[in-house]
Order: sequence, then C-alpha cells, then structure tokens
Amino acid sequence: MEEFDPVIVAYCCHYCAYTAADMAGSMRLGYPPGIKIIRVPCTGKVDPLHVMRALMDGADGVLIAGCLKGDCHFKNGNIKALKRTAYLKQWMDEIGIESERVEMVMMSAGMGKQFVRIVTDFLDNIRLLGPCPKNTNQQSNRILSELV
Amino acid sequence: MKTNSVLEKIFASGQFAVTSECGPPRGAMPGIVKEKAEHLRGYVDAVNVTDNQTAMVRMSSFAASIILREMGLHPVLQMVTRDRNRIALQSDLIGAYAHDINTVLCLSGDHPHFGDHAMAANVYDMDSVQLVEAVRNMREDGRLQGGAEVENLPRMFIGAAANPFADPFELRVARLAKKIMAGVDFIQTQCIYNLDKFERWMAGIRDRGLHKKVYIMAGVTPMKSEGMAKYMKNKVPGMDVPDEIIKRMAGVPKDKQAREGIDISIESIQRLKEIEGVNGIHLMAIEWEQKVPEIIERAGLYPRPDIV
Amino acid sequence: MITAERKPLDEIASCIEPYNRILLVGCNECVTVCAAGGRKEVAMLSSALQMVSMKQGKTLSVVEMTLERQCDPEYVESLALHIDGVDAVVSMACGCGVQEIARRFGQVRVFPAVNTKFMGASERAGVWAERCQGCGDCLLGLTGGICPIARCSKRLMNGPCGGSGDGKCEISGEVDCAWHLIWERMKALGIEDRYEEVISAKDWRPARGGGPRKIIREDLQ
Amino acid sequence: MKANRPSDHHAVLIIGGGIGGIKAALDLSEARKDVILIDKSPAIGGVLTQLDRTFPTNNCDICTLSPNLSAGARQKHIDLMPLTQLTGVEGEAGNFTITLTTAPRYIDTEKCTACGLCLDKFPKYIRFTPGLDHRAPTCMRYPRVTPHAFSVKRDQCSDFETLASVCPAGAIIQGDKAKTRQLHVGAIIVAVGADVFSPEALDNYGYGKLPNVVTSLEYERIMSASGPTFGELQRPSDGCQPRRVAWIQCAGSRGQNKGEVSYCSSVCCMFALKEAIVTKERFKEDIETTIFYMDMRTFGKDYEMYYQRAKEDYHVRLKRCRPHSIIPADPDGALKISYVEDGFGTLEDETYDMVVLATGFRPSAESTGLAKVLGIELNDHCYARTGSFNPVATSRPGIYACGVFEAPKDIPETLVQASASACLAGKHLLPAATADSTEPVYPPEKDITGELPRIGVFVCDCGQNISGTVDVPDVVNYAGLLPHVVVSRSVGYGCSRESLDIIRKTIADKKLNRVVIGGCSPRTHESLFQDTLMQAGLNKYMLEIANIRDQNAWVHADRPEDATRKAKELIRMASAGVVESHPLIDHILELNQSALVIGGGVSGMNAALELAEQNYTVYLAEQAGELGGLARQIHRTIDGSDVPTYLSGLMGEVRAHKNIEVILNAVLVDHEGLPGMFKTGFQIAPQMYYRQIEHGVTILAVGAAPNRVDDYLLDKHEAVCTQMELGNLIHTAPDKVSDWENVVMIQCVGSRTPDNPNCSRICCQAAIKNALWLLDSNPDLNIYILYRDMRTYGFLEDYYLEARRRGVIFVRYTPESPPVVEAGGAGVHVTFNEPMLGMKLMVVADCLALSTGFKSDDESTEDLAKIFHLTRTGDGYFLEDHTKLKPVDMSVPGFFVAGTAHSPKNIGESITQAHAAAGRAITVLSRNLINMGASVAQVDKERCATCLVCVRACPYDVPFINEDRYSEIDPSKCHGCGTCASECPAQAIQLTRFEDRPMMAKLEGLLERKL
Amino acid sequence: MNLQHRLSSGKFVILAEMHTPKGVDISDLITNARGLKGRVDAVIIPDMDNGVMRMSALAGGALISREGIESMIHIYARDRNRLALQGDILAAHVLGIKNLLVVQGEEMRLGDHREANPVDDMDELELIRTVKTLQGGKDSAGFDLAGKPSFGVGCTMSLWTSDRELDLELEKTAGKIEAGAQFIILPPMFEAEQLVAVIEKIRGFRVPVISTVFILKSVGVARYMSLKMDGINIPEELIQRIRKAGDREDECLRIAGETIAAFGQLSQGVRIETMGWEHKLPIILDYAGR
Repeated sequence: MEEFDPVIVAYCCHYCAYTAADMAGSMRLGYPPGIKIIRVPCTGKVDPLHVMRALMDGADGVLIAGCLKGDCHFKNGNIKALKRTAYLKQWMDEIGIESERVEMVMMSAGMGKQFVRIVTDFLDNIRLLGPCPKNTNQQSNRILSELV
Repeated sequence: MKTNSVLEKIFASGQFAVTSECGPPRGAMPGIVKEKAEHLRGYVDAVNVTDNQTAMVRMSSFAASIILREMGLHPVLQMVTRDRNRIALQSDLIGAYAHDINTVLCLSGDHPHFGDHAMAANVYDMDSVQLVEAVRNMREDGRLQGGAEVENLPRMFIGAAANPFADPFELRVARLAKKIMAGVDFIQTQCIYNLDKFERWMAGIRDRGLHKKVYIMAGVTPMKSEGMAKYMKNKVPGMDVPDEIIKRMAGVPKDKQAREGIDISIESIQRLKEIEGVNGIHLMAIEWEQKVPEIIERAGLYPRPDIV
Repeated sequence: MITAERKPLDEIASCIEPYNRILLVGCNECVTVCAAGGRKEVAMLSSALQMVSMKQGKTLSVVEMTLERQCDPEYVESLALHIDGVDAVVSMACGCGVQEIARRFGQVRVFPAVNTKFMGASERAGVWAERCQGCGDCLLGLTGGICPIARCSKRLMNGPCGGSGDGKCEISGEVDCAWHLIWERMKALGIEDRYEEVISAKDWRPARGGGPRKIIREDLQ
Repeated sequence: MKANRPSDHHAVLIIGGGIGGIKAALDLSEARKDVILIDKSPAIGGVLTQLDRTFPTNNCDICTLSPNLSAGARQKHIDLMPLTQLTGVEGEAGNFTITLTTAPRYIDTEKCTACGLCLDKFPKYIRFTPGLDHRAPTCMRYPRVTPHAFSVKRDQCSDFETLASVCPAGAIIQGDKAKTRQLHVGAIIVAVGADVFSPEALDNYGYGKLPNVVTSLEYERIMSASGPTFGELQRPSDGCQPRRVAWIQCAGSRGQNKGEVSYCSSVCCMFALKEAIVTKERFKEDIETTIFYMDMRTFGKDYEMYYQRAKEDYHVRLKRCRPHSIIPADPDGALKISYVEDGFGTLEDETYDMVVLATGFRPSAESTGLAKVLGIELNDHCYARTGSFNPVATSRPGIYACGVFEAPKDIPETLVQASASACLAGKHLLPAATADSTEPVYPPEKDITGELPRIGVFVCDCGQNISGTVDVPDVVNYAGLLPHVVVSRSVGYGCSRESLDIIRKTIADKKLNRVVIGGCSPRTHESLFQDTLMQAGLNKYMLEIANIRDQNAWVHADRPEDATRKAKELIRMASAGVVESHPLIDHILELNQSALVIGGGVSGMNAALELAEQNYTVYLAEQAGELGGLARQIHRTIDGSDVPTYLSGLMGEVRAHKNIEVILNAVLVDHEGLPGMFKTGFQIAPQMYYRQIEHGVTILAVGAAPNRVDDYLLDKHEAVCTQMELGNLIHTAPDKVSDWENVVMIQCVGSRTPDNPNCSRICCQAAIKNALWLLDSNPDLNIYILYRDMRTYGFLEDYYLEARRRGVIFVRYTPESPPVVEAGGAGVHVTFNEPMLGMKLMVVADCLALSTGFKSDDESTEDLAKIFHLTRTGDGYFLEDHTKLKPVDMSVPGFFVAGTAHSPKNIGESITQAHAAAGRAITVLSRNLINMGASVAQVDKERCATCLVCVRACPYDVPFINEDRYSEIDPSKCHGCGTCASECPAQAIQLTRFEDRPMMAKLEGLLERKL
Repeated sequence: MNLQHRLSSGKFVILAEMHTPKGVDISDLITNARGLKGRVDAVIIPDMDNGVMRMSALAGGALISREGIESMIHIYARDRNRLALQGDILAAHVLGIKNLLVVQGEEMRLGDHREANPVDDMDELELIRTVKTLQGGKDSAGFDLAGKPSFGVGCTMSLWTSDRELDLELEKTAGKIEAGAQFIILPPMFEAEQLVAVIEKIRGFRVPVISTVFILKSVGVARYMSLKMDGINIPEELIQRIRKAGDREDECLRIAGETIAAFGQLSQGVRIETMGWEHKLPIILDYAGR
C-alpha cells in the first residue's frame, strides 16, 4: 500500500510562525511538503469554523501556530486561540475524530529550527493516526443558500 | 393552651424540655421504628420523626409517627416543603391530626442534590416560613391555605428550625423573628458545637425580646469520632465545628473518641441549660439512639417530668 | 434573554441519521447572543454533522440558513422556498423556534439541536446565568431586585436556608446564595427591616396555573 | 526617473551606485529628500550584483537587492544619472555648486526596451553582455539592470548607421554627446567603493597563468545561477567539477611584498567561509574544501558562530599558514600548494583541482582624482580620511563618505554607514526643501465593479532558487488552466524591474483585475508587487502571493516533484483566494513626530542629537543617574583621540539642546501602541514615579555590559585587571606603570567560549591600544599579548604592525591549552606555550590585563525584549530585522537599534550606527501620517445581533454598540487582529483581507474541493 | 463604614493611591476611581508628589469624593505657606475630603520644576499640630474659625537604611503621633519578615499601622530598586519569579495581589502604590482576594 502522506493546514501568525517558516527556508531546513501554510494576522483570527472546514475539506490535521505567551502582537490573541483550540478538540471528540488532529503551538519569529521540528513532529503524529475521513462527494455540498 | 401537644405543656410549665429523633428506615419495617423508639421511652418528652432526611427516600414521616403514637410516645411530625405541594402538605397534616399527632416541625428540607434522587423535581410550592403561616392559619382561622373554611382543622403545635451559625450571621436573629411573625411556637436549632457563637445569637434574641415569644430548643449531637467531627465541619452545610472540638476529639485514642464525644455533648447541655431563653434541648443522636438514655442521665435531665 | 446550549452531537446525529438532506436553521436572536445557535454555530454544526456522515461513509447535504427570529411566522415563512428539497429540519433556535417551524411545515420532521435552558443574563464573556423563571408575578420589588425564585436553589421566598456559607449556596460553592445577595442589597438600600415581613405563599397561577400562557394586546391585533 | 525637478538646491548628491549609494539614496528619499545619484557606469548595482549568496543566511543577493533597485529607480525623489562623473565642486555645506559630466550612452534610456536586437546583431558594439566572461568579472553586469537599457561602446563601433537601423524603437542616437551640467546641492555622499584586487601582480600564486587559480569573486560568479556557467561548478581549464578546492586568504592584503597592501580587507575571511560552506552545502561529501589563513577574522555579529559551523557542521578544513606558492601539479590543471603550517615548521605539499585567492579591496583609481575634485583628504592607504568620532564625515564639512571608500568593510557595515551618511547629509538641507515633497503618484484606480475575475499568474524562477527545485514551466501551464486565469507566465526574477514592467504591461494588455505571484515571501515582497499593481491602476489588494520559494523550493529541495506539486497547490490556493479579493482603502493616521531614545551613552546621545538637529523632539531616557555610559571609563581611542573631551562636549550639547529632554534614572515598565503612535511608560527613580511618553519611533541604545570573568585571578590578585581597568590605570597612575617590567595580556577571555560564543570585536584593538600607550611612557617594557586570532581588521592592522615593530611579543594560544596564571608576590606568573619555539614559557608579570570584552546584560535585554516584543540573538543582543539589508531596523516597525545593544563595537562604529539609527528613524518621522493598512474589522449591521462579544473580545476596546444599535468599529482604532471576527457568533464581522470568503476559498483551492 | 470608623474599630482597610493628571484631562482619574468603588476604603491623592507639577490634590480629592469614594489627600509645606495650607485644609473639609496624610515634601531638585522656590514654612510636626488647632476651631494665629473642620489625620514613615536611621525615624514618628497623627503609613516593603520586624517596633504607638505595597512592573524595575535603592529589599526569588513568568505583567499584578493579602494579615491596612497603573487596580484586588 502506498504510504499515507498527510496534508496539514498550518494557520501561521504573520508575526511569528510565518516568519519562522520563512526563516526555516533561508536556513534550508527541510520539512515534509504536506505542510501547507496559510498566513493570518494573528492566531486570534483563526476562526474555529475555518479549522473545521479544513478538516472537512480534506486536511488530515490543522496546526495553529502563534506567538509565545506574552508575545502576542495584539496582547492576547494567542491565548484566545489556545482556548479556542481546546474548544475545537471537544468538537473533534464529539464528531469522533482524534482531537490530536488540531493543535496549537507557540513560537517566536526567530525559531526557524523549532518550526521545522514542530511541524515535522505534528505531521508524523498525524501519519500515525491515518487519514482523516474525507468527503467522497466531489460535488460541493457546502453552504447552498444563505438567503436571509 | 393552644394545643394538646405535650411539648407545649412542658414549656408552659416552665420545665426544661428534651426531645430526640427517630429516623424512619429505608424499607417497610415497622419493627425497626419501634426498636429505635423504645430506646427513647421515658428519656425524652417527644420524638422527632424525620421526613425523607437528606433527601433520601424513607418510610414516610407520617406513617412512622403513627407507629410511635400507637406506642404511646409523642411524635413531632417533621414536614419538608421539598416533596409536596400545598395540597399534599395540608392533607397530610389533617391526616396526622386525625391520628392524634399534634406537633409539627416545618422545614424546607435538604436539597435533592444531596440525596439519592437528585433528578427529582424539587417542588417548593411553599417555603418553611410559608408552611408555618399556613399551619397557623389552619389552627387560628380555621381556613385552608386557599381560603376554604373546613371543620376541625388540626390544632398543631408548630415548630421550625433555626441555624444560628449559617451565614450571614447578622441575619440569623431577623430570620427567627420572621418565623415568629409567621406563627411559629417553638424552634429547634442546628447542632451546637460553637457555644460562644450560640450565646451571641441568644444575646441577640434576648435583645429583641424574642425569647419571650418562642420556645427555643438547642440542638445537640454527640460525635462518634474525630472523623465525624471533621466531616461535620467540612462537609455539612451550615455547620460550625470549632477547631478546639476537633483537637479535643483527635487528642484521645480512637477507641475512646465516642466517649469523648458524649462527654462533650454533656458539657454542652450543661452550659446550654444555663442560657437564658433556652427552653430545652433537642438531642439528635443520629443512628445512635441507644446512647440517648446515658446522655440524658449524665446531663441531669432524668427522670423526665410526667405530663399527660 | 433565552439561553440555550447545543445538544450532544451524537444525539443530533442520530435524529437525522435516516436523512440525506437537511435544512439547518439558526436564529439571530437570543441563541446567537448565547453562542448556541447563531450563524457561526450553524456553520460549525453543519460541518460537524457532515463529518460524522463522512465517517459513516455517507453523504449529508446541509442547507444552512439563519433567520432573524424563528419565533415569528413571517421570518419562518422564508424557509418555504427550501423546505421541499429537504428530508428534515434541524433548528438551533430555542423551543419556540422549533415549534414555530414545526407548526408551519407540518409535513417534515423538525428536530431541536439545542437544549433551551433558561432566561438569563451574561455575567461576563462566555458565562450566562439564570435570572428569571417567568413566574408571571414579579416580586423583585420586595427582594431588592434579586429574584429568589430563579436564583435560590430551593426557591425560598423568606430568607436563606441554614445551609449557605460564605455567601454561597449549599448546593455548590460556585452558586451565590440568592438570599445572601438579597440581604446585602437590603442592607445597602437601608431596608433591612423589610426583611422580616413574611412573604406569603405565592400564587403560582400566573406561572403555570392556566396552561400555556398568552399575552394579548387587543390594540395591536 | 525624476523629471522637471523644480529646484536642485536642496538635494544630496550621491556618488556611486553600489549598495551603499543605493541605500543612502533610498533612506533620503524615504525621508522625502531629493537625491541625485550618479555612477560612472551605465548601470547601478556595484559589487553586490556579482555575488551569488551572502552570509550568514546564504540568501541570494539578487533577491534581496532587486527590490531596492526596482524601487530605487522609481522613487520620485531620486534622480538617477548613470555614466556620470563629478568634475567640480564649489561652495560649502548646505550650498555646494557641483559640475556633472555625463558621457554619451548613444542609447535613449526612455526609448530602449532592452529587447536585445542590437546585442544579437552587433555583440561587439554593445555593453550589457549577459554572456559573461568569468575572467573579467568587473565588466559584467547582472541581467536585471537599472536603468534597464543598453549602452553602446562607441570606440568599438565602426558602423553606427547600420547599428542604429537595427533598433525598432529608434533608441540609438548616433550624435549623442557628453553633457555637462551645473547643479546645486546641500551635501555630498561619496560611495564609490573600491576596486577588487587583481592578483596578477603576485608572482607566487600564478594567477593569470594557471587557469584553475581564480579569485573569490570569480568563484562567486561560477557558483552563481546568473554566472557564466549558469551555476554549474566547473573549473576553468576543462569544465570538470573539482573535487578539492582550496582558498588562500589575504592574497594581496596584510603583506609587505610587491603588489601587496599592509591593511586587512576585512571581508575575505567571511567571504571564503561562505564560499566553502555553500560549496559543501551543494556538493557535500563530493568535494573537499580547505582554507589557508593567517588569522580567522570573524569579528562581526554572529560571525564567529558561522565560523564554528563551517568547522563543525560542514567540515571545512582550516590550515593556519600563508602558502608559499602554487605550481602546476599535472598537465590536466591540478595545482600543488606548498606551505609550512603554523606551529609545525615542516614544508608540506597538497594538490587541489582549483585554488581560490581571497583577494581584498584596493582604492579605486578614480579615488585620488575624485578626492581632489571634492577637496577632501585621503589617508595613507588612499581611502577617505574621516574623524575618529564621526567615521562618515570627511575633512570637508558637508561631504560624507560611506562604504568601502571609507575603509574595507562588509555589506551590513556599508549599509549602516550609508544610513548614517544619509542622516548627516540630510541635516544640510533646508527644512523647506522637504516640506513640499510629494508622494509617488499613481494612475487613477480602475473601477472593476461588476467585472468577472481576470487573474494573471506570474511565476518567478528566482534564478535557481525556485527553478532549481520546482519545474516552473509545468507550474505555469497548470496555473493557466485554473478558473478565471487569463494569463499564466514565468517572469524570471519577478522582483526585477524588467519583470515588474512585464507584469504591469500584462495587466493592461489582458485587462487583468487580479494578480497572483508565485515567488518568495510576501513578508518581504508584498509591498513591491502592490506598488506594481497600483502603477497598473489596480487596487493593491487585488494581489495574492504564493510563497513558493521560502516555504517550498528552499525547504523541499530534496523532493523536486513534491515541491512542484506543492507549488501548484499554493498557486491554486492563491488564485482561489484572489478571486474573493476586493478593492480596499488604507487607513491613515496622524504620526507623532518625536523619538524616544533609550540609553544615554555615546550611541544614544548621538542618535538623539542628530534627530534634535533635524528638528524632531527627542526624549532621551537613561537608567543611570548621569549620561555617558561606558565611555566614561575610556580615555582614548587607538588613534589617540581624547574620549573624555569628546564625551563632555557631547553631553553638553545634548543637555543644552532645546529639542532634547533628558530623562535620567528612568526604568522602563510598559509599552503600547503602533509605530508612529507609541506610548512607553517609565518609572523614574529615586521616587519611582510613573511617566508615560508618547512618541513615534524608538531607538534602542542600551549598550552592552563589560564582561567580567571568574578566571585568571581576576578580582583575586591586584596585578590582574581588565583592559579597561588597565587604560584607567595608565591614565591615572602613570608613575606606577613606569615601574613595570613585564606586562602580559590575554585575549578572548570570556569571549569565543561555549558560554559566550561570539567574538567581542574590540579586544584586539584595545590590547594593542594599551600596549602602545604603555610603550609611550615606558619604552623598555616587555609586553606579551597571548591571542587566538589577532582581529585587527581594516586599518587597525597598522597599529598591529606598529606594536610588533615596537617589540610587543605576540604569542598564539589555543583554547585547549590556555595560559596558566599563578600568584607570585606583587605580580603573577603566567605560563604559556610558545608554538614557534615549541616550548613552555613563564613570565613574571607586574600586570596581567585580561581582554574580557563585552557581554549582553541578559536579564535587562530580555526584559526590554519582552516589553517591546523584540527579538534577541542567542547571546542576548538585539536582533535586527535583516542582518544584511536592514542592519539597524528591528523586527518591530518603528524600532531601531544603535551601538553595542546590537553587537560589540568600538566608539566610532557605535557613533556611526547611532547616526544610521537616527537616519532610519527620520525615514519614519518625516512622514506626518501613518498608514495602518487595510486590515480592519467591519461589521455587517444587518447581521449584528448586538451580542457584545466583539466589545468584550477586543484587546483594544474599540467596538461599541452605536446609536443605531449595532456594533461599530472605528477603522482608525482597529489594529486588525481579527479576534472579534473569529468570535462573532452571528458572523457579522469580517476582517478585511482575511474575510471568510477568501479564507474559505483558499482552503478549497488548496484542498481542491471546487476543482 | 467610613475610614476613620473602620480604623478605630480595628477593621482592615485598603487604600489606593491615585495621581491627579498633569493637565486637565481627568477622565482616567475618574474612570479608574469608579472601578474601585466599593473595593477600597479610600483613595489617596498625592499632591505634586516628587516635585512633579500636576493638578492639585485638593481638586483631585474633591472629584473622588464627588464620586462617592472616600478620599485622603497629601499635605505638606514645600509649596505653600501656612496661610495657603490652612485655607486649603478648610476647603478640603468643605469639599468632602475626609482624611489628610501629612507627608514630607520631596526635594525640589528631583522634580520637574527644579528652579522653583521651596516654601517650607512648617515641618510635618507643626503641620499636624496646625490641623489639630483648626479642628479645635482656631487658626494657627489663634483666631476663631466659623465652624470646625474635621479629618482623619495620618502620617508616614520614611525609608531607612540602617538600624540607627530606623531609630531616628521611629523617634520622629512618635513625635507625629503625639502631635495628633491617628495612623501611620509605612514605606513600601516586599517581604513579610521586614514588615513584621517594623510593626513589632511601632506596636507601642498604639495607632493603626498601614503597610504599603508597591507594584513592581517589570524585571528592570525590580532589579533597579533592589540594586540602587537603599533600604529596599526585594528578594531575588521574586525577581526570578517575574522573569520566568510567561506573562510578566500579569505576574507582577499577581505578586502585588499576593503581597496585599499577606500584608493584610500583618498590618491593619494596606496602601497600594500603583504609580501609573491605576487601571490595573481591579485586577490586583482580584489577585489579593478582595
């Protein structure tokens, strides 16, 4: 059987994790290509819905990567994201999906090496969990109407 | 005399009253009721029969009271407003009176949260004060709570509970005054371990002259062990067990602790007797009825006056 | 405000198990404010239900809509356009909304997705607490503006029971003793003496004596 | 190019279009001052354009330089004049009259499209030869050239008519003539750099005769993707890939022989290390790299760590010696190096396939002439003579020197000097000259309402950076098939001016209304591409950048197929996202035009003074009870300048300046706000009252602490002291010093250790300074300096030579066998190995001076970093935004770092950086408005349930429920974090640029749900 | 219950210090004070503390009183002569200010108006006596007053760096008590042991003792104070605790709260010196469990 290559959506805060990811690049530190980064201004902006939809749309794991505690550019967005991650994990439990598929991590902009280690570890962990149940119906059955 | 209650008679005679308790069993076992009550015969003036105490289902207070009455003892029928609405409460009162039960203790009852039927609806159609008022109105006006006039309504001697220790302390005297206003005749207090605080409460009562308007029975419960003392302190809501008591219990070996507990309660009773406005004691020897005679005797409250 | 809380997902999922296409309806009033059934929760639940079906190898289509209010027939009417194509409706509104949809669309099953809890106020962000039981005969004027019916565990109307400690209810240290609050308020207002007035047994008819209650304003009809 | 300049009176003339000149020009233009930038070449860019990658990040420089050039050429305030030389200067600071002579180009730069037809037909006549003969690097110009036009080599051209007829644009002008102009400027910055030494003059290394002996710059070209071999490493003799490469350091520098110069070229050590590392990175075990060196001079910030990485991680071999000669080893081109390794004494031979000579700088031939024209003095080495306490000021007021023209130095130091000279030059311009300056004007924005999306996808190859891993044509084809994509094409270096022009033209031709760039990180390049969109009349937010370089090609180099697939996915994601973009307007706020300078040492005071001189209000906060900092303990510099006099003058000026408020005993406690509107709170001792200061920018000049060690009997024996204490002693107790017989100095005490891994930079010069000073008063003194590497970079080498000449004994030690110090009566006994003699020596020293250098005050820099949200290096210094290109800017906008808070420096260097920080600060302060960007939360009032979630969630208390009973968010107060949007239960709040629709669309695009 | 009453009946009190603005924007002062309503027993308004010119404490105290919060203002004789002082004291009474804290004025050279002329018409003792005299219905020159003002009057103790200095300070304080001061406010301390030791020494004065909790706001401040300020003792563990915290600011507030709780056990009251962080007082009081 073909080895399972997980797809990870990583919501990275512009001020820390996204920069750390760039730094990993300039240091030429490799990590699995399954990590797909989406830039956000702050992890406080990461909407629980966007995480759910990522998993629903085919991601095998979602990583929310924000600043270290006390370092949030917007005071406490990262702390809010941390609480929201716990809330999302409850949803995952209820749905019956491993809650480890959603994690929040914290790092500073200078942590290129740590970024690589964290995302690699996360991806390895997801690999062990196997694929997230995917929608087989290619026809979109998302929001069909929102009229009111 | 407002009623035929033996308690009322003892109070009226100026004598120091003694009551105790009999918790009905969890089962249709009249024998157990009788056995427990038998320990108390002659040592107490009246016996409280608890109403689904701690919100656990037991034989009904009403039925157990009838058993006691049939034994020639004087039951105090406890009634909580938790389980019955005003229709059921009044009907039970009438029924009890028909069985020559003439003393009632009006309580709100422990919350179902603590019992074995936490899922039960808590009725609380009335609270204890409102029940006192309703019973008083039956007796004085001959009217049911809904206003209907009915013949030969129960002439109950009405008791209620008071906790001198619960927070806020400053409200405790007012709370008693309110019960008096509603029509209560006598009061049984929460178990007293903190005598200093109790005396402060009594002082407040005397300041307002309330001790002239109601008979007060001080609650006493002997401790069986240090563990029980700690449990009462930490787990029983509204209980005030000073650290000295716990220290004293802990200060003796395990096998002597029961004895120490009894000693403490006897010392308490002796001190309580001296307080102006205390008209009696209510000895709550929970599941320890056999010790009641000893305590009563050693406290110098034996024999009991013979009042018919 | 009416507060509600989402039902456990598997309960909702098992309700709609036989269906392939559902209409999931939120409400932009109370349940939005208490974060139980607004647009965001509709979208979250929609995704979650779809993921549950995916796990079961099924495909669930969800039409998401959020009405301004589910308790007004005019708003509910707007669902008419969509109702034909769906096998069942799941409402995230309070019980009123669920019933209003069921009334209007008798031909399809309607399931509630939230448990309607109580009338409450928000204590702070993310915390809502019961404040009113709709007894129909408000006595707040007697109790310094704190309701003993809604906030005392025993609904005592004449003062605290003997079980409270440190201002907390005997039920739990998380619950304030309503009567403690009332007493403090009375003191602050300087009306301590009013405490000793007995509040007589309450007439519960305005609450539940006459079956489902109604308010009728002739002038507005 | 700037046309119709109303007046040149108040411009700054910058001579030299290398990185230094460009940086100075950009800084001045950012500060809305006019610049005339001249270069004698047909194009600007200088040496940097020839480098493949720069240390320590090993980025490619084209990528980092290009945005500067592209922007540079377009800046409204910069008048770029290639092929132009200065031929006369009259007047004085603030009012120079200059004469410029522009050589004929024979090509009209406005008309030339660089189509290349002329080059094809007449390669001999045309300059701009991307064919690139690697043997002649100095005449190469990298392909993305500014100005983007060819020029004609008139002397080569015999048939002008035919040549002119080739040009479809008619850009070739046969009769083009040299033009001479007179202009007025307020100040002049000289940034002409220096030449790279050509080692033909050295007869022992065979350069020019042996094809496989190359210079380091040539090696750079060979490795470069844009070089003659297109990035393939081939040795010149036969095009084979070499297996053994050697570098020989100090080729032509630090020597006394014919053709050599005595000074140190400063950059060659790092240059060689970088080339060796890049080579090892690419070829790993297939290649062996060896560096022959005298002293490893890795004295810059974090350079020592880079050196250690070369040794430990990349296994670069290092041989300490100066090879004697290179001779052919075999007819195929192999080379034999003969050398005597330091400490061994026997002659060794090794054979290599290729030898790289690390050649340094030479003053350019034009320097002397130029200096004459300018009327400025040169030093003995023919570099600009500048002041000890103002290393960018020349001998003539109003004329400044920066970069290698002042002394050999690397890129960051050049940029620091450029910013510093820009700052000082700006002072000579009248304020009026900057007042009426205008911002760049863009064509009116096209209304795209109702249009269907028309996306253009442009994929960069970034030299080899992307295309080396990702199959760019495949990606381009794929992108062309995506929905709404009208055009998809590759654009080479997307950030080059040429490519930007293509993008702009394509937007117009194909009526695009949305653009996707597949390239490098939007963090660095977003504003550049946004600018291009605006020039094309599109709203700048109709852009998405797929980061297929930093977050793809660079990290998946080992998996090209996966990288190609991921590039497609990222572009798919970007294009799905851009469909949902819509035009936005930036929010503009008023800027607080004052600066907070933290630290009242020499750096802080200089920064404050420069800002105050240019009419900005400055708050100078110092934690101590007095100004001066560490310099209070220094009495002279190595060149003998008097520090106390300088310092007291400086302090007097600062205290007296009406625009500076000095706040002593100020302890930092809190900080909030945005660049341009910061609020910083201090507790003021001794009463510890609280004071909040409002300011627009912050300059951090908190310095570093003198290091102190628990070693070598320091603080235990009275004969042991630090270099700084020795300086004090020489100054205050000359009698005592004159009685001494033996003084020992130990270098690298507490630096270059596991504990404090970097070099403290100043200790070698401090030791030599003290040694020379001691010898002045006591010529018979025996001085032993025990060192690991003598790091007397640049002209400091002169003092090293002088010390040797005057009898100071230099003995090298290794960390494995450090000197041993024992108490011995009034003095100490110092025992050490003498490697030349191969034996142990013991000296009874009257004084042992330890070169303890600097160490950051970890606790206090950590505290500052926490409060300001700044980043620090591993050893506790503040980390600049970009080690190369933004050496004084910090990662948080509005923050700048000066002096030893950045890294160890001597006084002159600290002052320069302070001026640079002031200059950078002015680029912010000179604007009176702040652009808050367009990311703000917006409420859909129809959806708002007035639930107050946003009101409670906002970290800045911005949302409120308005009179119309819905939540209102004032865009001027919104910081754009988006927390409210993600918490709103009614989905009524959207953060512009990050709305649900584009975010969801990106997810769908990425995960292919709709495709 | 008002402050005087609480103090005399042995009840615990919390006092929060709040500065008037340097300027006329009083919105922060009012907003911060409102946040404390019901949570502190009085707000102390220093008067141009540290020689930094600000809106006068008299006005500040009046504003606070108007908000229904008890106020206490600093008085001292650096800036006003006895006429101005007495006039202001009378005004204070009329404006509803219930308490005066007699302090020693900071030296002018440390402030922001170094060129100003210090008045120093009276010392602390004389000032306390003057307040006494006024309360008795006469001014300091012996003329009768129409109506008598009444105040709670407190005094402060200064920092000491040696036992000898402490003894001197105690002697001075004894004089102030004798002159009529009804309570003592101690200088900031950071360790319970130090507080216990001092309280032991002033027990004999038989007046309520109020300790002071100073909010450390950063590692830098803590370090600076411990290194450079004589008499200030900040335990190293405290500094390290802030350093190790994820959210340092929050940790500082938490420490302040804990110190208030601890000092509350040892002294009859606590004065909180927030020095510019008045808006954080509610959080600090939360952490103090008040």
